[in-house]
Order: sequence, then structure tokens, then C-alpha cells
Amino acid sequence: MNRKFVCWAAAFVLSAAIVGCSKSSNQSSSEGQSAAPAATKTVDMATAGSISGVVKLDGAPPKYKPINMSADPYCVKANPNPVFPDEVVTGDGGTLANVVVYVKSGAEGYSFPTPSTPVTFDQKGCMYTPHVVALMVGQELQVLNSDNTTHNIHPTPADNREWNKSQPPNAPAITDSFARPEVAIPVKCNVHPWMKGYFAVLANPLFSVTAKDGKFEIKGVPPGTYTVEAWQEKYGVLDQTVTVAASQAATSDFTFKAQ
Amino acid sequence: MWGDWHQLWVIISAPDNIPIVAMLVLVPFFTWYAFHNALANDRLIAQLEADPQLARTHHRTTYPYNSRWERELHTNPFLMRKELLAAVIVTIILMIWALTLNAPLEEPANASVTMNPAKAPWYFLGLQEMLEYFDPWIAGVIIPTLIIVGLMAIPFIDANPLGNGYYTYKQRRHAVWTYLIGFEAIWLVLVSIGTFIRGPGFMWYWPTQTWDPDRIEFNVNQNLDQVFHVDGTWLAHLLPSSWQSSAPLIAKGLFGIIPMVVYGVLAALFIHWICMRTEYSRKIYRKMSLLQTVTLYVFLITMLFLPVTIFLRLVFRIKYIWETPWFSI
Amino acid sequence: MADESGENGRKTGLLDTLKEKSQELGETVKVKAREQAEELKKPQETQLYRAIFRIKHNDEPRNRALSTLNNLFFHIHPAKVNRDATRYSYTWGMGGITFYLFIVLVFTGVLLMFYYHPTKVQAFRDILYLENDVPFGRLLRNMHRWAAHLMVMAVWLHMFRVYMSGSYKRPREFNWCIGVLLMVLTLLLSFTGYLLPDDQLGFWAVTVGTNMARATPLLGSQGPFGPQLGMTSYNDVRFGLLGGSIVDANALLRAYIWHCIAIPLIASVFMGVHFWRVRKDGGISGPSPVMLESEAKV
Amino acid sequence: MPELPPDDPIKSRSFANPILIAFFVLLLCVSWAMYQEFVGLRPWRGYQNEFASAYSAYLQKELRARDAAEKTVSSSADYQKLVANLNQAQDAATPKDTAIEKQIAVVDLQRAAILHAFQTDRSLVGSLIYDYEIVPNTADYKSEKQSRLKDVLDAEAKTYSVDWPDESGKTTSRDMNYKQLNDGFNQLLDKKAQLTASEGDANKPVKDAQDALDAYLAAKLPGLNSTQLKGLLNTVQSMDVTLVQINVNPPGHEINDVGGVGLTDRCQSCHVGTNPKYVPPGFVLTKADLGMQKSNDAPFSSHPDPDLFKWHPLDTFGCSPCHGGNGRALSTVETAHGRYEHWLWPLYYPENYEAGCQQCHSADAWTEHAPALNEAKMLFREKGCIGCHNYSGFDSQADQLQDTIREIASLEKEKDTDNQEIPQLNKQGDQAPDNATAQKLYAQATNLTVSVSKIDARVEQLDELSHSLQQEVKRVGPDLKEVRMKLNPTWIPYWLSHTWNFDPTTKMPQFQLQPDEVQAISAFVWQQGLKGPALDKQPAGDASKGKDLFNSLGCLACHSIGRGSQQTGGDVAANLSRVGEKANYDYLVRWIHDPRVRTAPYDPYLHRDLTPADYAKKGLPFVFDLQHSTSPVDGHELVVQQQTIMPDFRLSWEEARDIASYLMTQKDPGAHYDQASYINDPSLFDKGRTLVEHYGCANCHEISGLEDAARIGTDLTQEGSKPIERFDFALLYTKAQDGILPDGKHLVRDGQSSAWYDLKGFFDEKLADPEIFDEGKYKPDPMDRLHMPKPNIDPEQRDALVSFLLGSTESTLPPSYQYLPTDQRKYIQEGWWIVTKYNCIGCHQIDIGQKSVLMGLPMYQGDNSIGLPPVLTSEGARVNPEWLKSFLANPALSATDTDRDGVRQYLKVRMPTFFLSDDEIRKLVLFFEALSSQQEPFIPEKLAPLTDQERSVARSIFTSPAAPCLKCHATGNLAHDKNATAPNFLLAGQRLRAPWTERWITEPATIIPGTAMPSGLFVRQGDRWVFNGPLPAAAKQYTGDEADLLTRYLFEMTPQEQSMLTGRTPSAPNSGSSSAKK
Repeated sequence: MNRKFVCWAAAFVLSAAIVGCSKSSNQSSSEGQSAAPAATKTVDMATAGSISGVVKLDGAPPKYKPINMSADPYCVKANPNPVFPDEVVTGDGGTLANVVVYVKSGAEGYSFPTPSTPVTFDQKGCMYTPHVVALMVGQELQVLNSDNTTHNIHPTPADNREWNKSQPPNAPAITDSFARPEVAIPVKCNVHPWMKGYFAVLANPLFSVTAKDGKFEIKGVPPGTYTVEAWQEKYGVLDQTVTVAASQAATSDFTFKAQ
Repeated sequence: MWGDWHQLWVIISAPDNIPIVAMLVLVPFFTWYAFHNALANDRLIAQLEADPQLARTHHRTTYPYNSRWERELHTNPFLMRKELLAAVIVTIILMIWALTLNAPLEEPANASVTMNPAKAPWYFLGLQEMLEYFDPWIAGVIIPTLIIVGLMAIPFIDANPLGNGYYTYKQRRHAVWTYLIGFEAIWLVLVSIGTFIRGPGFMWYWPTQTWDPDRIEFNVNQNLDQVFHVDGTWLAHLLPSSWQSSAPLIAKGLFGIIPMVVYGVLAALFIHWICMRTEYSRKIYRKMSLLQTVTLYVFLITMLFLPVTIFLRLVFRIKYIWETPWFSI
Repeated sequence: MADESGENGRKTGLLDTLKEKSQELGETVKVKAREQAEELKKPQETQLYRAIFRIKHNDEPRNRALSTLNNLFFHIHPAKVNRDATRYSYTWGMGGITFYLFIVLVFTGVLLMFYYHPTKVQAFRDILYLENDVPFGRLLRNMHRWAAHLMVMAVWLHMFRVYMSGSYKRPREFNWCIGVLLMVLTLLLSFTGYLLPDDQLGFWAVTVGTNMARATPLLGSQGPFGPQLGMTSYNDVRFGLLGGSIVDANALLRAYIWHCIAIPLIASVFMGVHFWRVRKDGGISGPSPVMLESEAKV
Repeated sequence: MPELPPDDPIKSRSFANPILIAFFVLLLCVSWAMYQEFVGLRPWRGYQNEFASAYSAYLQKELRARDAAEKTVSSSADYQKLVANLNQAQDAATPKDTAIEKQIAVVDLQRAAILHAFQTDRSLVGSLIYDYEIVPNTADYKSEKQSRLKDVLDAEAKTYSVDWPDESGKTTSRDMNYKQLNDGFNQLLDKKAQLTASEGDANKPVKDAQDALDAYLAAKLPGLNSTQLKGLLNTVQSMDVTLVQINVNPPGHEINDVGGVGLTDRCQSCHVGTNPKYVPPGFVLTKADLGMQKSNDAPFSSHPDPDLFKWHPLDTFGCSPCHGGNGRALSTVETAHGRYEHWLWPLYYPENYEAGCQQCHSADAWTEHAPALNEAKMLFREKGCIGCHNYSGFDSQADQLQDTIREIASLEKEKDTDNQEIPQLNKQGDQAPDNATAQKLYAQATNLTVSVSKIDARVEQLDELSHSLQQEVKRVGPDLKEVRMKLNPTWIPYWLSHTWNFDPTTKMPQFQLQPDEVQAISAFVWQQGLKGPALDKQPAGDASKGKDLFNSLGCLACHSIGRGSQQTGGDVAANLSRVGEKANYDYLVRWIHDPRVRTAPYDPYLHRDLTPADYAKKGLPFVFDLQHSTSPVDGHELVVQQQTIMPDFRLSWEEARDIASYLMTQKDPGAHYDQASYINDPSLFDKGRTLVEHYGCANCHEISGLEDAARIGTDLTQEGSKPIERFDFALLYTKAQDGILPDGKHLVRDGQSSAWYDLKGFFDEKLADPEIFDEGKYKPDPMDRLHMPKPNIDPEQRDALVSFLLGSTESTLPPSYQYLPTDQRKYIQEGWWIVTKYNCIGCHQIDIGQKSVLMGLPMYQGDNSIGLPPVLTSEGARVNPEWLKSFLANPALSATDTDRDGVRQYLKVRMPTFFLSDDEIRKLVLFFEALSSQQEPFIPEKLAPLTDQERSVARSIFTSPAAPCLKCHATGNLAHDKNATAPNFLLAGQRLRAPWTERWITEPATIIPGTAMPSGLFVRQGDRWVFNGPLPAAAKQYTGDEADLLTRYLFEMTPQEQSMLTGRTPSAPNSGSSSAKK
């Protein structure tokens, strides 16, 4: 009997050892994996710099026909003037609006707090205002309906979860957030097929969306060298390497080629 | 229920039981007949031993003899006609048997309906009966093997040169008794028990007792060690602590050896005593090689073990004499 | 005479000749037929007889001996035997009867094989067919069955006789061993045949019988040291015997092949040896002259 | 040494004698074997010889009688006239006939003349054309092609000399070429066909005369005529004594083939009388005919029900598949009948013959030609066997419902887990290290969402199904939850211990209960009863009115009343002659008013009755019925009705009170009930519950807390295949084998003493008294005793049930023998389950030959049979299935005016509302359609609208004094309808099928023999029906079919039209106004 017991005990210890070993090795490997993106450094606002610049379009913007809103009389009424698609919106001198400029890489080592202010996305005159919103992962998005008609908000992401909610007039704002970085999630309204917008979901708060004057400024950039990317819904992306010195403003201009 | 003669008739008249019923008649008859021949020869032997002169001239058979007669006869026709007659008579018997009794045919085989009793063919009922007393590996494998080997060994361990080719009792007393005990007293009796006594549930039914499939029997069969309350408590004190939990097993195993050895010694002494009874047998005994002697003893001890065990089981309800974790006897 | 006659005459002449010739022929046929009939009274004298039996039929000792020696079937016997060995009182005839029963069994068995399929679906039906449809089928089956039982009895009694007359002694020790094996084969033949009707009787007899094989030491799943050697009911000796873990179609087929081919073949070989040794060891052992104790070479 | 002979005794002894004797004996044995083979094992030879002689004698006797009878008939004047007609026709036809024959002979000769030349030429030309065709059609072969073509043309032009015979018998030689031969041959063929046809025409009068003569003889002298008898006699006298064998195997299989059933029947080898070769169909042969009525060994009768062979042809079915036995073993009677120990399929005894039907007809609720089996199946349900014993196919709704409920429960659980998992998966996706993983997790979550919605859909469906099933599930016994409202508490223990004293015909079996058990069970049942809400108090009613209603409404189709010889009515429901002793009046009123009303709904998911509080929590009123059947707690289906088959007669409260008052008078004045104070003793509760569970009370009754009790009995679906070893004969084993019955008598079966150690014996004794198998057994704990109570059945019913059980086998026959139709007969099969379930046959005749309970009641005999409910044998052909659906759902045919019968308001007996489930209604409609072989789906015939002229003709027919339609048919006018005995015509359009209506108004008696509707209103003239009565001259102009016209008229009938006509027709027999005014 005793011998039997010894045997069992040995087997048990052995197996425990094996299990233990394998477990520890597993742990280490998974840690290794997650260690890379895990950010530990925080941004010292004192030394943080910024990136700014202008985005331009080289060439003539495409010509658009006015949108036919006759499907919904309200929309016709709300827009006495013809409305054009806002896919490519240029300002004077070919400045390009609705371009998301953001730090694509180089900031992985930092952890950024999620901005507590929600981003608003309004539906007004059967169009989205703004046309493109950028927000950080986990940042709250508020969708408003200022129209006196029912819209539905239907983001069709590639990486995030898809949803589709309807919003009658005067309904409370729909709030949601996105868990995964994605530039950019197309948004549409199934009731008004011409309505198109974009949500650019970014891993860090280092982003900016150009206005009609094509200007952007990314603030709070810790010193370092970054790849900055500009995204435009029609023309795609442009990358630039930018080095930011401590408490300095770096500039970087982008020019998209009209096709 | 007793006195159920109908039940007895049912058993005896079952077509597949006819052979054993016939054997119960034939074997005594042929035993008597063999002895009839043997005793005649024995008388002749006695006569010749008493009269050495006659012994020198005598033709030495009990059959009629005339020196003018041919000592050997032509096979054709003198043997062949007898063979022909025998063949015809056997054919007649067979035909009458086949015309009067139908070979049994029961329901189609059905694994989910157990026959009760489920019996082997009659010639194997001895072995099946042995299953009641021994573990299957002994009854089903060891004993049949020993029987076959033992039978085949007979010519080689029977060192007695006398009685070669003629019936005799006087000159082969031990040999004759051994066979009678082995074949008739053990084998045939076991077959008969299996056929006539064992009923539903393979339980013991006396003749004329009704076979009742619902009968419930209560038997407590004890191992010999239980009878003697061997539980290994005293052994436990002697053993190192790590072995203590297996003390009962060890004690049983060790205890079992005792009766086995005792039986072996007693049986050997008994056989030895038998072998030493007459001057002639002593002579033969001396002539036997060691191997012959040992083989003879082993087989005889084993053979006698069967009735002893059966007796212990049936009368004293002893299950195992020697129980070990690996095998039990 | 015929030539001289006219047209009619010639015709008549031809007729006469024909008549004459046919009468002659008739006489000859009559005579020959009589001769033939006479010959038939002694069939042993015919050419056919001689062609078959090779020897003249007359009562000369030589021819008697030759009649045995020259016959394939008879020559398992010696030409001459001990005069008293022809007595039933000594031999009981059991050996011969056993052999005869074996022949009967082969004969009836072969006939039964014509009607029997060793498959689960058909086996039982075939027995019903034999019992009710086949001409003499029931008789055939009964005879086969009872001859098998008789053979077991005859074998046992034969052994009893050989033992009681001490016929296993030198020089017949080996033949006794062969005999023991033949007895075992007889039992196995009978046992394998038991399953073939595929009825409850056979099924359970074989189940009980083969369950013992489970307990074979080392080779059985429930035998001593069997499980330790990795024996389960799917690889042990019983599985080998039955071709499965239960008595089923494979067991039926195996029983059939053992019963009809393998064991009869083996038994025939042993029988050949047995008979050959009987002859070589000096024919039937006795009855020998009795010996006295004083003459024993001990 | 004794003297020895000089000669060797062995040598000198002769063996000749022993060998001779032995061979002689062997010869005897061989002869014996021969005898056995040819005679001993072949007893059928003897039977056949015996039959041949006895039957020949019988046939000769018959022949003599027949000859005499034929002589009488042939001397009659009618016969003479017919014979004269025949002769005359023959005489007239003969000259024509001979002329045509002659012509045919000439044609034959001509054909023979040209045949040889024609055939030769045809084959020659054919072979030449072949040679021509195989030459390729190219330039290289052009010349050859042409030369071969020439050969063909030459051959076609070649003439053959033919000896052409003409009609005068002369032959002329003609030269004929290929075309002439070919055309000539075909012309001859045509000519012969023409001649043959004209010969038939010429002989038609002869044939007609012969037919008339035959018809006359057949009418005067039914059965075989003397020629046929002589032929039969010849056949029998020259009978070949031989084995008659039927190979009962699927086509293409020999007896022992794999795939066959191995069944061979030789029964007809002894049962010669069943062989149609000797006893032709329609010819009945009994033992008495053969003068063997006393013999036990004369298997010569013909089959008593030869109709069965129409559906079970002898050559494929044989005998033993139905009857059992070992059809091939002819060596003895015992073996052939399989009545020996080792044969698994012994011959059924006569009282159990119908067991054979059940083997293949187990899917039937009603099998034609098997009355006992049908009764057994009814009994199996009515006597509550089905309560405890499962039997596949019988009332499976309860099991289906249980399965459904279980499935719903498990689906809900699945849904819950899914719903919990979805957010978790999404969260994991949000936190996933890479997009691919995230997408996978999101997709999983999405899939789960979809599967949750699928679960919802499935649950919805299951709820719908269980709604239907809840309606279909019925219990054998009454609801014991309401025992406190319904019963007199002292009655309960009395009933339990003296069940059959109180009601000798009850379906409740007698449980063998000890007094303490009775008390405990009563207490448990009482205390477990619902205590509220209280019943409405009911004022007393008028018992005498109630009695009339009770007797006339149709209650007696199921219930009986009166005791012993006074008992009338059906046996499906309780005998009510002592109901007043046990029942509470208020409850009875409610019950009669609507027996399906429950006090509280049962929620099978919560396993309890719902209370008003449950409803109040959700703000719902405590209302539950078929329209409000979902649970406010879990949203699933509730039990909202009483699980009884008793239908709702749609009575007014007043009528219900009248009937209840009448029933309360039904008492035995001498009855005495002991006080039962223990009934409220809570200490008995637990013991009572254990006993109730032990005896399976909840298998038949609804009892609180035990609603879902599983069946406690054995599954009997294949009981007949169980090996005998599985039946526990207990201490009766030996007695059973010795054939000693429990009462000590020796069992006699079929005239022979017999053992009862077989299935039949076990079933017989078990059904007679299940307790005997406990006899002598040591069972100190009463709970160890066998559960089964003694069923209340008479010996005949027992035989029927035993047949049913014996036939409940796992059949060894191939599936093709099973009666599992896939065509319309399937609807019939399914429908019978419902028809028998609701005892439709208590009131209606549905199957030809079947009698309803009401038809047997004294109050409907003779002229009173006019008051019986309608015969439904042609219902499927009669009515529009859409209408039938609505009628079955609501027989009042009105949502408001419910205290009436929708069709036959003139009948006192009323079609009640059964609350059939949609599925049951569908099956019933299909059943009636299938029973009348109607096409499915029903597309109504388009009837041409009536023209004004047609309408006036129809009107004149309708109002003709020869067709006083409105004399019987109701009109809706109360005064008029007092004496109406037929439905209102206004219903015809939507209710009836036009073809049936036309047949009905012309030949009603062929549809329902004995109907009050007169036949002969129309007569057939040519191919149209013409009204058989006086019509105004204008109407006589009408040339169309007048029956069709009247049908169309009826289908267009409007109330205005009807009221206009009532003024014109004698509206009732005693209304005074006589003939119709024109």
C-alpha cells in the first residue's frame, strides 16, 4: 500500500510540476504580447508640443449635382437652397475640409486618458453636421436630431460593432461609443439615402479634423517622432513623418491630388 | 414441491438427455462386464500361480482353446462379418432413435431472453457443474487441460507391466480403481448432477422436486479463512506499518497455504500408503522414475481434490480454501 | 437354292435365309444367355468382379488374406487377426462403432450442408426447412444429432474398454494419446455443431461454454492475470473463438467452419494415425495371454 | 479342460442368420422411415381424401337439389317465354350469321393465298433496301448506288402469281406486284375486322335474350348452377392429393431468402375448404354441410368472412400471417398450429382471431371487419387502460404536450443563457487584441442574437401547438381538483371501497384498498381540492322538464341511466342513476351548462393553478378561456378547460338547472354514508399522497400537485412480442403449466384441456383479476403489492382486450404488409381516432353497418327514428368542407343564437360543441371527405345562374303537390317548423355539394337507406332527369335536366323566395289547406 501511495504522490507532484511549468510559460508569453501596446508613460503637458498645418487639394474638386430630397417633403422644406453632397469640400485656394489628421504611430508608448467631453453629431436639414467627426476609442458620441423628421443612424464599421437605431424628432440624443480604432466608419441613414457621414475612431486623442480652411492643429503631442496620417473619404490617406520637440509646434502640410 | 414424478419424467425424457440416461445403464453394464472378464482372468491367474507346471503349458486365456485351431484368423470374413453386423445394428438403433425422437429445436436464438437453466450439452455438464465449485478459470480451463494431459500421461506413469492386453483386476487394482473413481465416481456423477439435479438458476433440485424458476435459495458460502476467523490482526503487528492495510489479504493468502499443504501431504501419504500395500506394488513403485512418481502424485492429488472440494462445498458450504488476490481455490 | 428361283422365288429365298439366320441367331443368344445367367449365379467369377476386387473369389487362405490386403477400405485391417480379438466380449466393438458413426455423421452431415446456410437470417429457417420441407430432412437431422451423441458415448466406452484391458500399455502408449485427442475432438465436433441451428438451446449452451474461455488465465479478460496483460472482451481468447464479443453471426460462421471443415479434417488425420498405429503396434491388443506376477520384469 | 470340438467354433459358426435378421430389421426400419416420410409426416393426404369424398357427396346432393329446382323453374311460363325469345332471336340471327361466316371464310382463304407471296416479297424488298441504304451517298459510289436502287425497283415491280379464290369458290390466277400485295393484305385485314364487328351486331339480340334468361335464372335460382356444380364436382373427384402452398414473402423472394419473411403456408393442405379452387368465393361450406358437425378433426369449413380476401389476397397473405401458427409444419395438428412450447407464433384461439388484424392495423382506431378489435380499442381508452399504460398511437397528445412544454422550458433556458452571453461576447470583442478576433467575437454575439430570435419564433410556434394540444388532451377520469365543490365528502370513501356497488358499469376499476388506505386517499384528495373561488348559488329548476331534456338532448349517447335491466344509454360515460347522492347541485348546474369551465387555470410551467392574484399583478381580469389562454406569469399556454370529452350543449342556465334538478333526484333511497370526519385530518395527507402516487390515480384524474404524473404502467405497444419469460406468473407458474386456473378448475380451450402458461393465459387472468398474481406472496408492505386494479369488463370485453394485446406485436412481417396508407385512406385512419375519441358514433352512424348508441334506444324505434341525428355515411360527399369546418367549430352556426342546433333545429337531439382543436377539425373534415372518396381540395362546381324561365319552371316543380318539399324542410318559421323534419333550404347553397344534392333529390334511398326523403321524385328519361309529377304546360316545355334545375334553384334559395313560396305550399300536414294553388 505504501509503495502505491508513494507512486501516486510522485505522479501527482510530477504532474503538478508540469502543469505549473506550462502555466507559467503561458502567462509569460501572453504578457509579452500585450506588453507591446500597453502604454505606461503619460503625457507631460508641460513638455507637450503640437502639430499643425494645412491640407490642400491639388486640382479641381469634382462637380456635384444638387441632392434630390423629394423623397421626404420635410427635407425639401428645410433646405430652400440646393444642397450639394459634401464628399469633397474645398475652401479658398484649394484648402480641403473634413480631412482627419492624426498621429498614426509613434505614440504607442503613452497612455492617454479618454476625453470626457462627448462628441456631437447632429442631423440638421437632412444632412450630417459635421460631416466627419473624429473621436477617441471609448469616447462618448452623442447623436442629435434637429430635424422634424425621423432619421436612423446606421454606422457600418469594419472593425467595430454595427448598430442601427432610429431617432424620431425630439427624441433624446443617442449615445454610444466605439471600442476599436477605425478610420473611418461610414454612417448612413436608411430613410434618407443621400445622408453620409464618417466617424473616425482613433486610438489616441492626437487628432484633428480640418475645417473649410484646411487647417488643423493637434495639441498635447509629447516630444518624439511620429507618423502623421491624413485621411480623406474620397482621396484616401497621406503619411508624413513629423518630429515634435519639447514644447514646440511642428508643422506639416498635406496635399491630396485630385483625380 | 416433492414427489413431482412428472418433473422427473420431463427431465429424463428430454431428447437431449437420452444419451446420459443411456450411459447410466451402459456404464454399469460395461463395468460389470469388464469385471466379469477381469475376474475370470484373475481366476485363471490364480490357478496358474498355484500350478507352475500348468502355467508353462497353458494357453493363458479364458477363451476356448484348441491347439489345432488356427491362432490367427482371416480378417475376411471372420472379423468383417462381425463388423458388418455391428454396423447394421448401430444403424438400426440410430434409425429407431431418429424415427421416434426428434432432435430438439427451440425458439430462434435471442440474446435478450435468458434460458433458465442455461445448460451446456450433456457431455460438458461435468465441467459446468465444476463451475459451481471453482472459479471459471479452474473449472473451464485448468481442469479440462489437466484431464486431457492426465489421460495422455496414463501410459507413461503406469509402470505396471502386467495386464497388458487382457482384463484383470487383481494385477491392476490401483489402476482400475483410479479410473473407476475418475471416470465414474467423479466425471459421470458430475454429469448426472448437472443433468438431473440442476434446475432453474442452476440450483440444486432433488429428483422429483419441482423445478421452479422463481425459487430463491439462500446460501452463505464462506471461505475457509472466514470459518477460522483469519483477519490478519495479529499479522498486522508483525508487518511494517506501510504493509499493515494489506494484512488481511496477506494473512488469508498465507493461511490458505496451510490447508492446501495439509491436504497435499495427507493425500500424498494416502497414495503412498496405497502404493506400498503389496509387495508387488512396492516393487513397481521402486521401479518408477522420479518424474513418473512426481507426475503420478500430482495428478492423483489433484483428482482427489475435486471430490474433497465438492464435499466441503456441499456439506460445509466452504467457498474458497485458499484465497489470494490473483486466484482463489 | 435361292438363286435359282424366279423373281418371287428369289424373294422367298431371301426370306428363308433371313429366317434361317435369325433362328440360328436365336439359338446362339439363348445359349449365351443361359451361360450368362449361369455366370450370374457366381458373380464372383465375373470379369467385373475381378476388375473391382482384383482377386479370385475362392476360399483359399491366400485369397482371403488378399481380399483384405488388396482392398483400400479393408486394409486398415491386417490380413489375419488374433482369433479371440474377433470376439465382442473382448473388444465390445466400440472402436469400430465409433468409426462407423463418424462415417454416418460425415454422410448425413454432407447432406445437411446442402440445405444449410451459416447466416443469422437463414440458419434457423434452414432448420425449419429441413424439418418440414426436405424429403427425409427430419430423419437426416435426427440421425445426425443422435449419431453425434452416440459417437460421444461410443468414444467414452471405447476408452473405458481400452483402459480396462490395459491396452494402452507398451507399445501402444502413443496411440492412447492419439485416442485421447480424438476424444477431445469428438467432443468439440459435437459442441460446435450445437450452435448451428441458431436456436435458444445452442445459443445458450455456447454462451455458457465460451464464457469459460473468458476466464482463461493470461488470455481471458476475466482470467487470472488477464486484465493485467491488457485482455478485454474485445481481444481475448473468447473473442477469438466467437469472432466477436457476443455469440452472433461471426460465431455462427466460425462454428460452422470448425464443425464442417477444420475439426473433421484434423480428426481424420488423427484417425489415420490411430488406425495406422493399431496396425503397426500389432493389431488389436489382445486378448493377450495373461502374465503372472512372477513373470513380470520389474 | 472341457471337450473342445475339433473344428474352430469361430470359423465354423455361421453368421448368416444374425446378419440376415439384422438386415431384415434394417429393412423394416427403412420401410418405417418411408412410411413416416410419405404418410406419417403427411397427414394432409388423409384430410384431402376425406374431404374429397365428403365434399363430393355433398356436391352430388346439391346437384340433385339444383337439378330439381332448375326443372321447376324451367317449366314455369316466364322461363318458357324467355327461352322462346332466345330461340326466336337465334333463329332470326342465324341466316345473317352464316352469311357473314361465309364471307369471313373467303377472306381467310384469300389472305392465306397471298400470304406466302407477300411475306417473300416483303423480305426481299426489305433486304434490297437495306443494301441500297448502306451504300454511302457520295460521288465515288454513285454508280453503285444507282444500280442498287434499280434492284429495289425491279424487286418492287416483280410480280408474283397468286391463286386468288373468290366467293364462288373458284380460283383465278393473278399476277401481283409488291404494292398490290401489300395493299391487298391490309385490305383483307380491314375487311375481316369489319365482318367480325357486323357479326357481333347481328348476334346482339341473341346475347340480350341470353342475358335476360341468365338474369332470370340468377334471380330465381341464386348460387351455382348445375353446370358449375358439375364442373366443381369433376374438379373435386379428380382432386390431386397434393401439398397446397402459399409463399408469403415479398415478391421475388423464395422461402428462405434473405429479405423474405421465411413464411410458407400450407394450411390449405388440410383446410381444403378454404381453397377457392374447390369452394368458390361466395359458396359457404360448413362442417354441417359435410355431415361432420360433431367431429373435432374436420378442418374443412370455408373461410367465414371471405370478404377479407378482397383486401388480403390469399396468394400474398396466406393464412399464418393473420392467424399465427407454423404454416409449413404439417406433421401434426399441434405443430401446424404452432401450439408447442418452442413456437413463438401459435395459432390464435377463435376468441382472439382479431389479434391477427392488430399486427398490421395497429395504426387504426377502427378497422372494418374487426368488431372485437374496435371494441377493444374503445375499451382501452374508455376503461382508462391508457391512463397508466402507454400505447404508441393512443392519445399521444398528453405526451406530445409534455414534450412541448419541456422543449419550451429548455428553449427559454437556452435563451436566457444566450442573452447573458451576448454582452459578454461584445465586451470581449471590444477588448480583443486584434480586429480578427474582435470580428469573430462580434459575429458570435450577432449569431446569438439571431438564434435568440429564432428561439422566440420556435417558442411562439410551440405555444401555438400546445394551445391545440391543451384542447386535445383529455383525461379518463374527472377533475379531482374541484372535488370540494362537486362532491359530498362522505361519498368519496364509499366510492373508493365500493366502486362497483355504487355503479356496476363504471369505467373506474376496483382498487383493492384497505380501510386505512381509503381514508388516507380520501383525505388527501379532499384536502388537495381547490377551496375557491366559491360557486354561484343556483336556484332550483324544474326536474320534469330536465328529465325530458336529458332524454332528448342526446345525453344518453354517452351516459346511461337506470339499473340492471332498466339501464339505457351508452357506456362511454358514467351511469347517472345515483348521481344525486354524490353531487353538489350548484356544481352540477355549472357543469351541465358548460362542462369545460374550470375554476382556475393550470400553468404547466409553474406547476400550479393560477390565482386571481396572479392576474391582478399584471392588471389583468381573472378571465381564462380558449381566447385567453396565455399565462400572465410566463406567457405560455395554460390549461383553461376541463380535460373532459363531455361537450358543451350550449344550454341556457335555466335548462341546465332543470337537468341538474332532475339528476339530483337520481338517488338510491336506501343509500347510507358513514361520517367521514377524518377527511379533514391533515395527518393523513402524506400517506394519502404516497398512495395516490402508488396507484397512479393522477394518471386518470387531475389532482393538484400531480398534474404531470408519468404513466405508472408498462408500455403495451409491443406486449404481444414479449417473451413469456418476462411475464411474472408469480406463484401460479406451476399451475399455469398444469392448466389449473386460479379458481382450481382445469382450463379448457378449443375443447381440449390446456395449459395457460402463455401470453393469452397471462392476459386473461391478469385482466380477470390482477390480484391473483399477488396471491400467496409475502408482501407485508401494501406498497409492494401489484398496482393494477381490477378493470370493470365482462368476459367478452376481456377476450377483445386480450386479442388486442396479443396482436400488439413487433411484427415480423415486412413493412409492406403494415396498413400504413399514404393516400386518402390515411385520412380515414387518422379521423377514426378522433371519431372514437369523442364518441361521435354514440349519436351518428358513420360507417356502413355501424350502429350508434341512440339507434338502439327505445325512444328512437320505429317511426321515432325520424328524431335520430343525421346519418353521416355520405357526409363528405354531401357538404362543402369549408362549411363543415365552421360547423364543427360552432355547431350553432351563430355567435349569438347558441341555444340551438345550426342545421337541424327541428331535432330534439342536439349537436354539442366539442371545442375541437384546429387540427382535429382539419382531420375530421378530411376524414369525411376521404370516407366518401371526395377530391381534396374541394373546388365547388360552378352552377349556371337561373334564367327567369328556368326559375319559374323550378318554382313549379318545387311547389308541385308531387314534391311537397316544404312539408318537411324547415323554413325558419316557428309555426311551420314545429313539424319539420329536414333542414332549411337556405343553408343549401353554402352547405351542400351540388352533385350530391342532385343525387339526393333523385335517389336518396341509395345514399341513406330508410331515409324519410322520398325516392322517385324524378324519373330518368334518356339522359336527363324529369320531374315525376304534374307540371303546368309551360314547365313541360323545359328540355333540360330537371333535377339539375331544382338543385340550382335550391342553391339560389333566398329567404324572400322561401317566404313567397310558403304561402303556396301546404306548409304542414295538419294545416288544413289542401292542394297547391296555381
